Amino acid sequence: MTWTPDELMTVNAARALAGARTCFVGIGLPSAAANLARRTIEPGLVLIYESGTLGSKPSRLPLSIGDGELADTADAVVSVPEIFNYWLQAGRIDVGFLGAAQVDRYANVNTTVIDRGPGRPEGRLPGAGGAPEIAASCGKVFLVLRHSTRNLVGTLDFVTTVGHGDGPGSRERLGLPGAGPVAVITDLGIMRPDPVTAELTLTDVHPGVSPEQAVAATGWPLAVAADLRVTDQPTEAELTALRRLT
Amino acid sequence: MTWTPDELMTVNAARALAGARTCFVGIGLPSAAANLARRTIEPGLVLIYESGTLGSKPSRLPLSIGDGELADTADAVVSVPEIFNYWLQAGRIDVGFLGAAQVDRYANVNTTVIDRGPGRPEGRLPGAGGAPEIAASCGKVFLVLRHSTRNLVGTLDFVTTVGHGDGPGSRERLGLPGAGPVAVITDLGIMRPDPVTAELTLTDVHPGVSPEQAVAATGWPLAVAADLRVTDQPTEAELTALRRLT
Amino acid sequence: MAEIRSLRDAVAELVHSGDTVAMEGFTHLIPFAAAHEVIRQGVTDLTLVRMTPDVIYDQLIGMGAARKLVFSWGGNPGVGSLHRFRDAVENGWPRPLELDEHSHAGMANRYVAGASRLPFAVLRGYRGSDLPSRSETISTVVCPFTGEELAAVAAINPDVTVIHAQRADREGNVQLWGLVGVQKEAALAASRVLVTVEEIVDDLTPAPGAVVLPSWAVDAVAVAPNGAHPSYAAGYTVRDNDFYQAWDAISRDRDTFLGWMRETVLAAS
Amino acid sequence: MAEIRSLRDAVAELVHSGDTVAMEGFTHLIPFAAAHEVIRQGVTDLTLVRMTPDVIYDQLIGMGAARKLVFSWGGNPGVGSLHRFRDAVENGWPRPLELDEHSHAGMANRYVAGASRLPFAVLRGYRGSDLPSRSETISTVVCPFTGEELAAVAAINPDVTVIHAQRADREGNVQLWGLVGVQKEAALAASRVLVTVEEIVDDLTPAPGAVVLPSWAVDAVAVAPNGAHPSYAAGYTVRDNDFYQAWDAISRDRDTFLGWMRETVLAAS
Repeated sequence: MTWTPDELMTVNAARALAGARTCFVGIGLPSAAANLARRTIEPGLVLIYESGTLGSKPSRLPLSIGDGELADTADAVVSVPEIFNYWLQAGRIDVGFLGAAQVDRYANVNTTVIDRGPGRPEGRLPGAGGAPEIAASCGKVFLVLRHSTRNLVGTLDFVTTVGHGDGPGSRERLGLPGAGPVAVITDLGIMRPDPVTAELTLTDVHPGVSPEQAVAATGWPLAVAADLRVTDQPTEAELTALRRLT
Repeated sequence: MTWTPDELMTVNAARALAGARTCFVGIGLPSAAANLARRTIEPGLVLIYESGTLGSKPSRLPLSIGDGELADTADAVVSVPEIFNYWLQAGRIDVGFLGAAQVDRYANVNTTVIDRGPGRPEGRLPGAGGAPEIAASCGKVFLVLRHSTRNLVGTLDFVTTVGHGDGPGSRERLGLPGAGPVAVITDLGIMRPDPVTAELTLTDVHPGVSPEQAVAATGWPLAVAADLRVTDQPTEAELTALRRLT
Repeated sequence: MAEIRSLRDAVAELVHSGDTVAMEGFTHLIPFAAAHEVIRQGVTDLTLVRMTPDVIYDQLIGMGAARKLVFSWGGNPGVGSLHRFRDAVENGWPRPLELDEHSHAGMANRYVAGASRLPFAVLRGYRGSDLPSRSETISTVVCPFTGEELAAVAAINPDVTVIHAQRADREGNVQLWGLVGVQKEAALAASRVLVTVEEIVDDLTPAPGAVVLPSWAVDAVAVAPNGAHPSYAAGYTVRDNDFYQAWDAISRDRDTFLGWMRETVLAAS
Repeated sequence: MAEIRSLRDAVAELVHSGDTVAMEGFTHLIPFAAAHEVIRQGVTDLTLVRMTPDVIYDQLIGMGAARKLVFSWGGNPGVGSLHRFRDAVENGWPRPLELDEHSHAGMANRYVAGASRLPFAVLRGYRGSDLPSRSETISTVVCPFTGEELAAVAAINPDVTVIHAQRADREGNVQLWGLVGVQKEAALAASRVLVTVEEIVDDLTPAPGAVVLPSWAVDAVAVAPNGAHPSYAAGYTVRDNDFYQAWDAISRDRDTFLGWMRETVLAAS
C-alpha cells in the first residue's frame, strides 16, 4: 500500500497513544489519531471531548467535537464546565492531543493571531479553545501539525498555550502540573524536547524523509538527534482502519 | 373543629406563603407549613428542598428532606452544590422557611450549641445546615418555632444564622441580599420586626391566646403592637388538609 | 413563569439593540432560528457572548449586528475559518469588532460564576499565556489557605440568553438532552431567557441525561421546529455537516454572503 | 479501573485507620453496609467527613472509630438528635470528637473545590455568622474585579470516599440516580473511591437523571444489596423511616446502643 504524508502523520500520532488510558481529544488531526488508536494499538483508550463526552466510541470520524454520535456512544455526558473543572483541571486525563497553528522550539503554541508585518492588521486564528488548560493539566501532551516554516517558527506571534515556556524549569515555575508536550508529530517526522535543554529536537523521520528536509521546513535551527530513527512504515491494518474512519 | 397549638402554628405559617412563587423548605415544621400552603392558599407554590429537588409535590409529608417522593414528584432534581449555588445563592427563591432552636429579638438564629453554664459542656444542637445561606439569599424568610423563654432568648449562645444582626442597617452592612426574617410564627402568635427598630414585636396572637401569655413566654421584654391582631381561626378545610398530610 | 409566544414576539420583547446576548449550545442545539429573527428585526450593537461563535455568530457579525464578541474559539468546527468573523476583526467589515478572548475553561467558569451570581470564578488556568494581556476580565487571586496564586475570571451575566431545546410543556418547563454544554449556566446567568423548542408537549416524560429548566427560570418559550439547523437537536434532527462545509464558500466572499443572507434569512419570516 | 471485589476485601484495601473518610449520600444512597464493614474491621482514628452525619456516623462515632468530624448538619432527619454524636461532643464518650463545622453551602463547595483540585472555593456565605470563629477552613477572598469580599472555604480531599449506587457494569462503571446529592463531587475529590452497589448488570441502560462514574474514576466496586438500609436506593428499596424513628431509642442509652451494634453489626459478616 502507499500512503500520503497526512496518513503518515496520523498513523504515528495514533501509535504515540500506546499505553494511554484516557485522552482529551482536540478536533481535526488529533481526533483522527485518537480514533485510529482505538481501532489499532489501544482499543480500550477512553476518548474525552471538550463537548462533555467521557468514553466516546464513534464509528466514523466526527466532523465536529459535537456530533451526535459522540454523545450517543459515550459512557457519560457531562456539562462543559464539569468536563473542564472536574475532569481536565483535576488531572484525571493521561494525554492531551492538540493541533496547532504555530509552534516554537519549546513547543509553545499560538492559535490566536498572526503578525502580518508593519501596517497590516493581525491575521486572525480561531483562538485558544481548550488548549491552554489541556496543555497545563494533562499528564502529557502530543502536538500534531504539518511541518513547515510557517507552522514551526523561531518566535511565536502570540503565546496562546504554554509548552515548555522558555526552557528547563519553566513549567515548574509557572505551576503547570502536567509534563507538557512530549512529542510534536508532523508529516515529516517526530520532534521531542531535549532532556537537558527542553528544545524540540528531531528524533524520528518518516520513511522516505531526510533530516535535511525536516530541518529546512523548520523555522529555527532544528537540532537532529544523534540516534535519529526512522518511523515504521504504516501497516496495512493501520491504513485500512484509518481510511475506514473517514 | 378543635385544634392543637402546633396546628395553629402550622396553619398560620402556611397562610404566610400566600403570594409566594418559590419556597426553600427546611425540614420539620417548615415542611408541614409549605406543603399545607400547596394544598390550600397557594396551589402553585414551588417547593425547593436542599436535597436538590425543584418543584416537589409530595402526597404525604416527608419525614426527611430526602424521601424518595420528593425526587419522584419534582420538576427537576439537581445536585446539592447546584441547588445552593445556582438556585439559592443566585437569589431565585422568594421565601426561605426555617425552624430554629434559639431566636433573639433581631430574629438571629442559633442552631449550633447551647451554653449550659459554667463548668458544664456546651449542649450540642444539629448545626447550621442550609440556614445561613437560606436566610441570606431568599427574598424573605419566615421562622417557625414553639414559643418559650427557652427558644426566644435575650442573647443567643451562638449566632448560626443572621436575621437582622444588631438592628437597622445590619443586613446591608453585612451584604446580605434578601430582606431577612419578616415574621416569626409560633404556637402563640406572630412576631414581626418593627419597621424602625427591627426588633421583633408581637403583631398577632392566635385565638384564645393573650398577649401577656406571649410576653411571658419570651426571653426579652417583648413589645406588643398597638394594633395587635388576632389570627383567623383555622378553617375546616385547613385542618382537614393538614391532618391528611401527616 | 415562561410565556409561550411566537418567535417574533419573543425576540421583539426580549432582545434589544445594545444588549449583551449569549446564544449558547456547544455544537449541539445552537439557536439559529432565533438568531435569524434577531437579524430580521434589525437588532444591533450587540455584545455577543459564546464559547464557540460558530456559523451563528459569523452570520450576526457579517450582518453588522455586533459591536463586541466575547468568546474562546472562533472557527467553523472541522472545516476552517469563520470568514465573516475574520473579516470583521482583520478589516473592520462591515464594522469593527471589539474582542474579549478567553480559553474554554475560562469562559465556562465565567458562566458558572454568572449562574451562581458570584462576581468571579477561580480556575487553574492561563498560566504563561499571553491571553491575560489582552483581556480585562482575567486576573488572579491568592488562596487564603495555601498561598497559591490562581486565575480569576469575571462573571458573565448577559442581558439575555437564547438557547434551543428539544421541548417544553404547556407551562413553559423546558427539557433538553444530549450534549448539554453550558446552556444551563448561560440561561441562569442572564437577566432574561428565551428558549426555542422543537415542540410543545403535554408532559415532559423523563429522559436520560435531560436537563430541565423550570418555567419560573425562563421568560419566553417559542416553537421553532428544526430551529437549530444546521446544528441539530438530538432525537429530532441531525447535524447538517454538509451545510457547515458549504458555509466556507458562502461566507468567504462578502457579496455571496450578503446574497445568501438576503435570500435565506431576510426573505423568510 | 475499578476492580469488582467483596466488600470485606475492598474495605480492607481502601480504608485505613487514621484516614480522612467521606461517606456521602444526601439522605438517599447512604453507604451503611460499608460503614458496618469498617466498624467490623476495627478501623479507627478516622476523620469523618459528611454534610449530614445521620445515623451512619452516629454508629461510627458511638463505636469510637472517629477522632474528628467535618460536617454541616448533625441530626436524625425528621426525628431529633443524634445521641451518640451528642454524647461524644458533650461528654467525650467513648472518646472526644474534634469538630470542623460548616453550613451546607460551605460543605458542598468544599467538595466542589476538591473535585476540581482547586485549593478553595468561593461563595457568598457565612456573613455575620459565628461559624468562621470556630473553623480554620473558612476565610475570605476579595474579588479582583469588584472589590467585594466573599467567603472562601478550603477544599476537601478525602483519602477515601465511600458511596452506594444502584448498579455497576462488569467493567466497574457505576450508575446512580434519584437524589444524587454531592456524591459525584465527594468521589472525585478523593484519592481512593469505593462504591457499593445493589447489583452488577451486563449493561448500564441509560436512566433519567442518572450520574455515571466511569470505571477509571473508581477503585473498587462491591455488591451490597440493600446496602443503604435504613437509607434507600431509588428503584430498589424504600427509606425505612421506622428504623430512623427507632434509632432514637436505640441510640439514647450507651448500653442499648452497644448491645444493638454487637448483635446487628458486629455479629454479621
